Amino acid sequence: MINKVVKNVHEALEGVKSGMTFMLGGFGLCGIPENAITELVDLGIDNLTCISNNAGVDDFGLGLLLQKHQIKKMISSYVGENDEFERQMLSGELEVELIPQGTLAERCRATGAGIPAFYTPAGFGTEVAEGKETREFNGKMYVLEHAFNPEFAFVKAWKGDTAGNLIFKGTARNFNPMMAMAGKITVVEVEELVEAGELDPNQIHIPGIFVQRIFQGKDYEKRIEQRTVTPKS
Amino acid sequence: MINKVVKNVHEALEGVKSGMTFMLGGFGLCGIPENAITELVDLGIDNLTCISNNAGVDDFGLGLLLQKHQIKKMISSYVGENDEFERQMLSGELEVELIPQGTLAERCRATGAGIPAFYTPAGFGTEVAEGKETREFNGKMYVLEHAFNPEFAFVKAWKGDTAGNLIFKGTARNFNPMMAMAGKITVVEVEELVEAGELDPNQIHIPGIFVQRIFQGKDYEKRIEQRTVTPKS
Amino acid sequence: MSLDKKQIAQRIAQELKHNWYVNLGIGIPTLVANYIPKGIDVEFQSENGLLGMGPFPIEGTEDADLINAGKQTVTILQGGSLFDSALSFAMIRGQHVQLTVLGAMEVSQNGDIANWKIPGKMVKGMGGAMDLVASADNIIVAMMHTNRKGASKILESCSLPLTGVGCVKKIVTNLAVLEVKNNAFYLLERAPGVSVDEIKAATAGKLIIEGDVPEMKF
Amino acid sequence: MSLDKKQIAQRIAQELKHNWYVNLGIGIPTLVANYIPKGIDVEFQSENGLLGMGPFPIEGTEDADLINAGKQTVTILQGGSLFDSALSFAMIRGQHVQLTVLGAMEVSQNGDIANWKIPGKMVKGMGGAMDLVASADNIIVAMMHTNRKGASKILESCSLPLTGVGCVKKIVTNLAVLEVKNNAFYLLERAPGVSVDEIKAATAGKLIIEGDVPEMKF
Repeated sequence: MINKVVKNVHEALEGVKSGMTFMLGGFGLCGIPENAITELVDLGIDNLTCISNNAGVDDFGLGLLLQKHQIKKMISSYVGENDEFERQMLSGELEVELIPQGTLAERCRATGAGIPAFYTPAGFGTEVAEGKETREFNGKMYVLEHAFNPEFAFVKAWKGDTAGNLIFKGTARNFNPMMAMAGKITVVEVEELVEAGELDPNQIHIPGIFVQRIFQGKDYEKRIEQRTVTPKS
Repeated sequence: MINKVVKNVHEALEGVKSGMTFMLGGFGLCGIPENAITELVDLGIDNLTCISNNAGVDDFGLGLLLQKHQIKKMISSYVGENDEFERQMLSGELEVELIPQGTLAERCRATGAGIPAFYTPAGFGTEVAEGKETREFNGKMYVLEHAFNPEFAFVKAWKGDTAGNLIFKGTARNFNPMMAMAGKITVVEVEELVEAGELDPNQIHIPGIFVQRIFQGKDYEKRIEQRTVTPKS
Repeated sequence: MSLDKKQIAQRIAQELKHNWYVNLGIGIPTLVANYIPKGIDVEFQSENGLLGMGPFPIEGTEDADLINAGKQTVTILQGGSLFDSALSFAMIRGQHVQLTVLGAMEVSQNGDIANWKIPGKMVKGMGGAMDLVASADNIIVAMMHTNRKGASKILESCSLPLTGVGCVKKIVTNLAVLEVKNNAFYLLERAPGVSVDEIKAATAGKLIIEGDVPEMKF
Repeated sequence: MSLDKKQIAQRIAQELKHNWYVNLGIGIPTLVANYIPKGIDVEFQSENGLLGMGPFPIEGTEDADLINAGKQTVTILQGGSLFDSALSFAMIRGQHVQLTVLGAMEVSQNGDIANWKIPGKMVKGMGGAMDLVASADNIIVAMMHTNRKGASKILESCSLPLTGVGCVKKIVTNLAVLEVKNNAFYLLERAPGVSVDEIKAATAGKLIIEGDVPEMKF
């Protein structure tokens, strides 16, 4: 069994540098790699390109990196919950590339799966397709989209074992599995790290082969962005 | 909750006709839809195009359809365990299209995922790439491969619920999940059919949205092709 | 009298068919879930990775790990399932979702839709909307017929950057139900008490009126 | 003396590195698993959907639902995982598997490999071989240096239909260990007791011999 465990977040992020391209899992604040983000803030590296569906809120998630001006470019599908983001974007300090959410997910998967490019209908006829190859298949128009090339992927899982096998929980799964596949170095933080053999091999969402480093995360806030409830009757 | 249950294999195969294109799950004899195959033999339809990684053995799996000359064309990656297959192929009665296994798997997934075409390195420079578009990405050559268009997909799962959610077991998973995604009509037979809600929603391999019909299978032989064992010491 | 948002949702709910999987966008579309007709089984897909989405959780049981595409805490019904974003959009792109309901800023008579970007204003992104409109066989747009200044949003051609081309089949507004075909808007129903002339006045695109136009029924 | 199949496997096992994921083809490559050097952790990937493949099951415990790519009943080790064929080839195509060992009918000096088809004979198919050779960074071929008639299978160019182009880096035969580079075969090691001249005679492609060629060590 190949052991992927590193001691802590410091070891896990060894090698990250200014100017690199990262993938970060999560949808909104759900399933984000909280420990890795905090460490990136502490490391103070900058000029980062971040591929992440969203950009956090002002004081949480990727918003923490934005506050410190560590991000040069965001590649996302939706970025609308963050005042500082808006300020930096409108002032031209921050470059933003917006990508349809399904295209973003599929490009992450393609990256990990050795597929350099694929065709998708999303965005055909819109400015998203400008400058891209388009093509007809069976009477419908499609856009050619390419894999990414991230140096690190930061992923949050629910449970993981020492061999790097991962299980996600609820909708905190979202982009995490495909990003785990895609990282040249994939760093996973888990809520619960167990011994290899404790997880059912038939129920693993992402096999350890995709994971380079795994560690027991800590102090998860798991902030809720929109607390909507049904009143107790 | 949308209910996908049909009473039996007869109802499940309603609408199959001679000349259609089918996908059939399984790797070797592992995870094949035994009940559907038996019913197809009984229905006696012919001129079928079958997309399946293998073609069974002489007296089991797709070999049963071959014996009755029901198959016009096989689309597979490996077909070498079947004398009748060899005879029909060499005599020109049976058309065979051989596809690299990973390309086959990815083409099945693409079919279900609305991806009309993608690039893969498999087969570049070989006769598999003849007549196909090839293209360089990042200094490496790739071949353009397309989605399929099957009328039915026959899938075998371990457990399934009335909503069509599926869990596979061991290496009987193989091509079954992608074929479940790909069928215009996906017919699933399960070893154990349970009520919706009995399966952990976090541990479902294929959500019911991909499944049109599900039924409780019976009389599984689950034949072993190569019984290799370590003697008891 | 023109419909309020709840009534628009209620009218759209009448379009639901038994055994359909449905993706509801943020805003008015979300409200459609409150008006599912009796005897109709539908399942709601949330593109962040959830099928069989249920109502908001009972106060105190909300789970940070269970949200919808609007980032609201939700529940999952019996028979639901959870999956990653790639599989979620495989469902959408592969046309396994029978109906998409979403809002729009503009719709044109050839079925183009614009709902993600206003030049010069902060652009938040298209989220999953471009995938949804490019893929769905069946798209219903829920929108107000005119903007706050009274200008029509039902146009000959969209002025805003497009989200998708030639994809909208039906529109339910505060004034009318419109079918989009043959490069025109066909007036199918009027909101109760709203006249055909009022709808004509509020529609900038080509409007086709055939025979008597019935009022919506609730 | 030329190596037998077990010895070829044993020599290839010396190439394994700590923490490598390895895919072993059918035949001689499968035997490599029996000779993992001490202190080296490797995991075996079987392309039908299994990582952490273990030895054959104890008689009576075999499971029809747990086989390898050769359709043999196998076991799964602690920390292993099961997955579908698409994810399995995502691992392979995405270069997450560090080493592929497979057999060949012919290898050419530019690294082409032919191992799936003999024109005029029954063609069984390429299985996963084309994906493996097109994707792997690191391919070792296990083969006999010559065919049954004594003709070399180590060639200037392949005569059989190719499985992949320019992909083979290393070959271990019954006679020698060869590195494939610069459009030539570099003789790295001799089988114990086999002379350089014997290897020369058995090699049809361009063979480069630099200095003394050591014998393989076991």
